[in-house]
Amino acid sequence: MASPEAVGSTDEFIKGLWRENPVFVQVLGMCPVLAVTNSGVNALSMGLATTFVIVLSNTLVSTLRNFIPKEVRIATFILIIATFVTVVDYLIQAISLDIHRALGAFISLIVVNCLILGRAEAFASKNGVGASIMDGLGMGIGFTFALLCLGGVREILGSGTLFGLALFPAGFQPWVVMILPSGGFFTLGVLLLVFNRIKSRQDEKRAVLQEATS
Amino acid sequence: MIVVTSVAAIGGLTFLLASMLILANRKFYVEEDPRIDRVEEMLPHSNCGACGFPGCRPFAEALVGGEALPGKCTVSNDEGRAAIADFLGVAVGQEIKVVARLACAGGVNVARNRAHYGGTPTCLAAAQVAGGGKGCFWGCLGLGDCERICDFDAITMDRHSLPVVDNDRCTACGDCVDACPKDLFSLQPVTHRLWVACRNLERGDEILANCEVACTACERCAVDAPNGLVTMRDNLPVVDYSRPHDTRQPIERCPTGAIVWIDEKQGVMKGAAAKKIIRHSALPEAPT
Amino acid sequence: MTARRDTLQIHTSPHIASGASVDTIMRNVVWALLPVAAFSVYSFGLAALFTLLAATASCVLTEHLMCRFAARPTTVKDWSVTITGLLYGLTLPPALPLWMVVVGGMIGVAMAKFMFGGLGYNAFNPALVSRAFLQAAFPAAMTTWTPAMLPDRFTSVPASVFTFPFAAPVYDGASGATPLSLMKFDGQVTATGDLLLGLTSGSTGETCAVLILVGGIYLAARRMLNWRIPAAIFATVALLSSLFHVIDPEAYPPAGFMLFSGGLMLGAVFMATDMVASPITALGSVIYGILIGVLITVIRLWGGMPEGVMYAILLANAVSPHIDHLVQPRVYGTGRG
Amino acid sequence: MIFPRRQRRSFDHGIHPPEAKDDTRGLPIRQFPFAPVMIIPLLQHMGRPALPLVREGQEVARGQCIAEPDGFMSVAMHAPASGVIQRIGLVPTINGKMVPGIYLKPFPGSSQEVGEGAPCDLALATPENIISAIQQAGIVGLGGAAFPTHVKLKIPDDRQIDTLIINGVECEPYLTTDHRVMLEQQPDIFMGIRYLIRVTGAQRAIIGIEANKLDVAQSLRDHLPAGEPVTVEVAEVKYPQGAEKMLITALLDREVPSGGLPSDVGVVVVNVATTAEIGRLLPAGRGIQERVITIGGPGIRKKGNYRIPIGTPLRFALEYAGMADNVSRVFLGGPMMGQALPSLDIPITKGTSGFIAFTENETAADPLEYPCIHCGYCVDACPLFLNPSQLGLLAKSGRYDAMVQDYHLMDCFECGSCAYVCPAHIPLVQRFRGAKTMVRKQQAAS
Amino acid sequence: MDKAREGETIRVWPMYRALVGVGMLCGLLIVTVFVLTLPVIERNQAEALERAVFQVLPGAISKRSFLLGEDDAFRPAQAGDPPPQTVHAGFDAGGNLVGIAVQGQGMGYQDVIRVLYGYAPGRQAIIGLQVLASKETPGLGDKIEKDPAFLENFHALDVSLDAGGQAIAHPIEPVKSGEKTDPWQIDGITGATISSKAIAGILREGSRHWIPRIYHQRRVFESAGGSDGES
Amino acid sequence: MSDEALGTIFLNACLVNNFVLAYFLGICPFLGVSAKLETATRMGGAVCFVMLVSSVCAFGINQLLIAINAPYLQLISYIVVIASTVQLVEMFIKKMSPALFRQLGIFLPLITTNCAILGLALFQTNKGYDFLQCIVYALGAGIGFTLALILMAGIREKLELATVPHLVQGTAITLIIAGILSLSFMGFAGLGA
Ligand SMILES: Cc1cc2nc3c(=O)[nH]c(=O)nc-3n(C[C@H](O)[C@H](O)[C@H](O)COP(=O)(O)O)c2cc1C
Ligand SMILES: Cc1cc2nc3c(=O)[nH]c(=O)nc-3n(C[C@H](O)[C@H](O)[C@H](O)COP(=O)(O)O)c2cc1C
Ligand SMILES: Cc1cc2nc3c(=O)[nH]c(=O)nc-3n(C[C@H](O)[C@H](O)[C@H](O)COP(=O)(O)O)c2cc1C
Ligand SMILES: Cc1cc2nc3c(=O)[nH]c(=O)nc-3n(C[C@H](O)[C@H](O)[C@H](O)CO)c2cc1C
Ligand code: SF4
Ligand code: SF4
Ligand code: SF4
Ligand code: SF4
Ligand code: FES
Repeated sequence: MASPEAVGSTDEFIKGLWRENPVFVQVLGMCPVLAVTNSGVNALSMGLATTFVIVLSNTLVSTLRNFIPKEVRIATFILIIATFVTVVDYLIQAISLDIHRALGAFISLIVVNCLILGRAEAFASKNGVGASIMDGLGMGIGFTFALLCLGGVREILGSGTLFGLALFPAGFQPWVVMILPSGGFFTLGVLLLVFNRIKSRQDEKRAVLQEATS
Repeated sequence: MIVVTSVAAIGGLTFLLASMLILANRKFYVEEDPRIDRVEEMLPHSNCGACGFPGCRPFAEALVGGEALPGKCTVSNDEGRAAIADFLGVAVGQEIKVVARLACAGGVNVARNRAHYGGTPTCLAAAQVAGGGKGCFWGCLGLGDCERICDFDAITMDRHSLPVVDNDRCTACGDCVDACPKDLFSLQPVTHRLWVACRNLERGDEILANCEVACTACERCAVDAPNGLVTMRDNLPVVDYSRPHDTRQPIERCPTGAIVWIDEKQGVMKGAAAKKIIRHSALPEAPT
Repeated sequence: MTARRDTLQIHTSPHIASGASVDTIMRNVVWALLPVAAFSVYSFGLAALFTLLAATASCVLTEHLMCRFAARPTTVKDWSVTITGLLYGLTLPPALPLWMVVVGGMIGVAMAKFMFGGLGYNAFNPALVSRAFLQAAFPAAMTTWTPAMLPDRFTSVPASVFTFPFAAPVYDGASGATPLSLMKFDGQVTATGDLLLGLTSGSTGETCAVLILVGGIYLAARRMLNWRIPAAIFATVALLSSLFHVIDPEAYPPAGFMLFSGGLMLGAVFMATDMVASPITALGSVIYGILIGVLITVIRLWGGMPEGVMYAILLANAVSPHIDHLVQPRVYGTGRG
Repeated sequence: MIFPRRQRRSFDHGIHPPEAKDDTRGLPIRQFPFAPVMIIPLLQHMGRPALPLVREGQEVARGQCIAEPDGFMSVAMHAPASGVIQRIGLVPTINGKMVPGIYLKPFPGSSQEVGEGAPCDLALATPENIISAIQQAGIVGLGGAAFPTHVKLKIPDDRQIDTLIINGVECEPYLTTDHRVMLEQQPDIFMGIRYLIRVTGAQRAIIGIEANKLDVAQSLRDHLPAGEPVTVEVAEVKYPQGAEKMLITALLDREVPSGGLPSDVGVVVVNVATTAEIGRLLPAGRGIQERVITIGGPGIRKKGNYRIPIGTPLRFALEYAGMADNVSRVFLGGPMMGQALPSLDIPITKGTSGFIAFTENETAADPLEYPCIHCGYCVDACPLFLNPSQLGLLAKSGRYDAMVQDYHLMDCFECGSCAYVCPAHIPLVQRFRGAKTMVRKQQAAS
Repeated sequence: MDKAREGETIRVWPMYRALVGVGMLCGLLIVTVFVLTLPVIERNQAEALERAVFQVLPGAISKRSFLLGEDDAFRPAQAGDPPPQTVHAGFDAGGNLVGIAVQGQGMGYQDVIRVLYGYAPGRQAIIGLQVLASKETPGLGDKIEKDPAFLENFHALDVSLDAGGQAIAHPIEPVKSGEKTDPWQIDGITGATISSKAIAGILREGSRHWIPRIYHQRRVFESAGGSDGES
Repeated sequence: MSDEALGTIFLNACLVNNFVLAYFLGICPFLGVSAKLETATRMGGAVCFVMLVSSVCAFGINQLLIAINAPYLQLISYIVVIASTVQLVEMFIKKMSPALFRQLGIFLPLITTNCAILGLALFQTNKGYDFLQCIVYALGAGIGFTLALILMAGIREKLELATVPHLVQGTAITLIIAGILSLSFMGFAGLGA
């Protein structure tokens, strides 16, 4: 099963961005996606924190993969992930308390982000270190990208700002609902719809191309 | 100091948990063949049931249990089947490809409606209303239930509203067989090239008023067929596929082309005596 | 024998029909709503007129465009979306900026109706989803009320109505407090007579209980509205609030006030009764009505907000598939001795 | 149920379609002439086709038995006219199916006398004698379902019948067949009841009539044979009061169990026309060769009730009765449950109680079908308390299993009440029929 | 992994090795990071607290923390003392006591609201308020954090003690926006009555507990002033 | 440390601050297992159960960590203990009652690594609940989760028969329903005060 080291790594990286985007395609790790995307900064911080954890845990899991028996696989993986999450938690606290406060419990909850354990299980435990890092990076960045889309939309409509910068002249009426939970659900729902539409367009084009060539 | 306590604490905790899990594994382990999961992963997940099992998982169980061979899965491709066979160390057991075939040739250009059906445009619904209004009671209603039910896009309605099966796409799942209210589809090995494309149980030339390609039960095919390959039953020819059937003789003198030869390359071929029909538009509905 | 020129037509039985039709039902609901709408214009003036027009137009237009977009035949002709728009307009504060009215209407029809599959499949009442969305998006604007019967209501329009799109409204003039917020925050109970006649401030269409009841009775008599639902709501609210009023008359208002204040009348008669999102059996609709009644009472008496009709109906909409599932009619020949 | 059951002779739910019976109810039964060619399907009932006893070219006399029953679920056929057997082959029927049948060419100018057979003497006959006499007389339910009457009368040993209900409700709009039969054939009906009581062992017989036939009730009550346990009961005018389950509920307040038969609650229901035929044919040892039907509807000029030979092609019948030019739909039976005719070359069979012709005026363009709006009208209409709304949605998505298991699809008797009231114009009955077809197919396959 | 299991026995050693080994490795990692980041984090937290204290006590530039002991007496706080029992005294450039910052919390519209407010014993008034944490609706309830008109209430909110010196003379009381007449009233926010009432409630309850104690022991704080305040 | 009344805790956890609809916890199973009422109900039961178990575990561990003064081990020890305990329970059920396992068991691994469970453990620690409060909190959160799941499942089953445009079928429409449900749950605001 294990693919040769680093071969096809770029592919591992690319796939997470769009084709197997963890949010839009796999619909994984939804809790942080919805909870912390009420502003662009939060979304970016969360995305980066997650990427950090996923890359490091993928690395460690892949290194130790032949050393861990099946029975305690999950427990060990979680242990590793929890460690890196704790590390990230302290790092963020050291960098900025404000960001830490904004992200709230969701930093700790990166542990249970289905995406990370999913990658550890499905990819890192079967592949070499290089490929696993690339996979983690791709997934992490794809995840961050999705968070940013969501956070951007919600912040622009919900507060009239993007990354804290005012986008509208004074007197803009913010759409409070966008920052509220229901706004998160709606926005993600609509983004998925847009994503589906783009994808079905692409698929159609591909089908037409195939028909033409064959 | 703080380092030692915490490493020790975690060590102790994990030791405890590991012991617990080990104990639990000893005490509570339930045997399940891990190969089932692997095989299931290799199957196409269509859950179509063409293999004769209720879904991919049960089929995987049967495969691992040696009760079935990978060839039964008609949806997967050759590589997929070979991979499973490899994995389990068994033969592929490839079967002859089976496809769905339609026993009707009465498109709207050759077959007439005797009443105008109004209402839900599905075959099933139409069949509830006086059989659907088609002149031939047995004929295809042309409303495309089979096309809609086929998950594999193997059926398209041609311009005469008659379903056409794409042999490459058909997985022989049998959904169309169940869906057709006129029971016109059946699953046939592709090697059955002699084919009776009619179900009309009436006899005589009068029925040509309803459908120009109906079998009139003239019995020429039965007469021409070598050693009893074709016999007449209920005014229809029946091909006995257990005999050698690679001859086109029976179709040659059929006056309407109700018995045909399905060629690998050229598709459906009628006999020389069959009346040529060049009409492309629909026949008008019969006056009352 | 003669051959007739035409082919016989074959159709499924029955070959006759009662003549009832979805568009007839919907059109009658619109008729029943018109007096309510007229009164709202009478009491709140041009502002209410503009609000109603904008609400109806945005809903109808959204539905039409959605159908276009999905390459389906347009469904505005069945009048259902006209009801949605009209009812939605009737639940809004009269001085709400028109751009907010349009946003809400579009969201409600697109998200709560079209994406669920259009008429007949929406799980929630689209008009109320619109309103709930606005309430959450623009809570301040949605709780700013104009007094009823202002003398200049037919000649001038509050500045907030024509707020530039996406800008925050600026309110001139006096703002009124609704009977419910007077009750909740100041402990004042408005006289029932004023409530019945619609002399109070509030959402455009909720103030005149009498006209709402008249419309409801007309529809119920024509079997276009399930009378069990409003009846169950009224009974439940009356019963619960009387009970608490007897226990502590200081803290809890009397039943008359509870019934005729806020959106209860409009909600119970026209919105809870939306057939699409309510249970289908008689017993089911009674249970549904009781549930709404309980939720209204609980939210009004103990919740953070003065009014709970909208939330109560939306929550009951969510429960209604379960009611339908659990309360099936007893099939003939089963389970009776 | 929230409200107590009302004390009245009716069932819950149901609908009130326009009755449309005034045109024909006052017209006495008239005899119909013979068509140039008669078409006699050998399967005019539920069950197996009869076996022909004649050859092509053979001459037969009116009333002669031309086909014998093939087993118990089958009845005999009799020649409707004296004539010659033209052909034996497949003949078209109302539901589009081709079934085995006989083409008979009547002799023009023949006297058309009907000969007597072996009579079934009421005084001596055992129930078994009567049952076999009914089978030999070719009698099937004339109420519409065409179920072989002798099969229905063969009560299982573990069932005790206490009441015989004679179904004279005739709840379908337009039809007045039973109405006329009850006015004109009272002695036959009372004779038939005597046979039926003998067969079933019932203690009493009730003739059930709807309140729109009070004249009939009066006349029947006036002529009730003294000393016999026969009464006449009038039920509310409501569709489908004539369905046997509804009638049993209305008259006796009993419910036939789901999937069960009336005999499970000690009742047998027989249509009045069937009863009258039993009373008319059995004492003479004859078989059915004609029946009374209503020819009506806006597309017919000479509307009326006719005694018509079985096997008369509709084309002939319609032309005789005068058909308007713009007739666009013809259906056999009433407008609620009747089947649309695909062509006029279809014969009248024993189960035909009438045919109605509609012109283009009544049948405007197909009404637009809306999605179900959950109005609940259908739920309030269904006499069996099913949930047609949900059934319709499930059928549309092909979820037949759920329809059967959770929503009692198989109990639906296709009365059409739900589709009649549906404001969304959903062809509910058609969907249910289709679903049942598929379910039966699946059951047969497994 | 792919091979079929050989029998039921589970090898014990690899499991311990994996789980305990990885566990200890992780523990080590965490502790290391913890130890490394601890000083930075503590400094951050202290700064944040200080900023808040200085804000609710305008003019203060240094602070000292005090703990309310079991015996109802304040004494200088040690690291690790439970925060709810801790108050912070703020001093101006001259080392004079500006006031005491106290934490309070209570249920708001959505969730618990936590605030820090400054009490000046000299003026017998609350002189500043900051919301530390709240989940109130943005644009509505969160005006309690930002709305200058609302925060204006807390620049001189009267909490003077009554004659007996054990209770507040006029408990803090919320009124509708624009209806404030007395110095102990809080002008509410239109559209966020619930949130503004919640703040009033927190202050009323908190002041009942803290103010008499602080007022009577004000000497303790005053005497702590001077040059040795923290930063 | 916290003096909230048990009723308030319950109402808040169950309705006002519903874990799924207000806190966004446990969204993956909420989206994934809400298509069928039957499975949703069972999943809800399993979540309630696991929440109770992990609430108790977390309470115990927290006492331990306070004793050895190592708060930085909180996360890691919570998660491994919860994960292993649930795994243990899973094996136990599988062995002892295969029927029950078929009902609940298949969800257990799914739940273990679920935000709602860990979130519960972290929140109860943050709020400083005592043992009884923890239990009530877990119960409220579990029931609230189940409620949201069941409401969603009812609507999704209904939608199976609907003509939902194919672009929004699946997750997109589920999210929109969740949004509307979340809007409706805002009606409960202030109930716990
Ligand atoms: C049918 C209907 C339902 C309503 N439901 C609600 C509701 O659930 N919540 C609400 O705040 N206002 C609702 N409203 C508007 C209120 O009834 C009314 O304007 C209320 O007094 C608002 O008080 P508030 O602004 O103090 O919250 C509804 C109006 C109507 C017509
Ligand atoms: C919906 C429905 C309506 C019916 N209406 C009548 C009717 O009006 N008159 C009648 O005799 N039979 C009617 N039947 C048939 C009766 O249920 C029953 O089969 C019949 O009375 C039995 O008599 P038979 O076997 O002699 O026809 C109806 C059946 C159904 C399902
Ligand atoms: C989405 C939404 C959010 C709300 N948020 C708050 C809030 O954060 N704080 C608050 O006090 N009231 C909040 N409310 C409650 C209403 O605005 C309520 O009507 C208001 O508190 C009444 O104040 P008023 O009498 O000054 O208008 C909210 C209402 C809605 C619909
Ligand atoms: C009695 C009655 C009440 C209705 N109430 C509403 C309503 O409150 N909101 C709404 O959007 N549509 C309402 N409708 C119209 C229609 O049912 C609605 O557009 C559908 O919900 C859209 O699928 C109502 C219809 C009737 C007959
Ligand atoms: S539905 Fe029919 S045509 Fe389509 S794959 Fe199945 S068997 Fe073949
Ligand atoms: S083959 Fe059958 S299902 Fe297909 S169109 Fe013809 S009648 Fe319909
Ligand atoms: S057709 Fe069936 S479902 Fe409809 S009303 Fe009649 S019995 Fe009920
Ligand atoms: S009558 Fe028609 S629209 Fe009304 S609930 Fe029944 S099926 Fe739906
Ligand atoms: S990310 Fe929260 S449950 Fe999956």
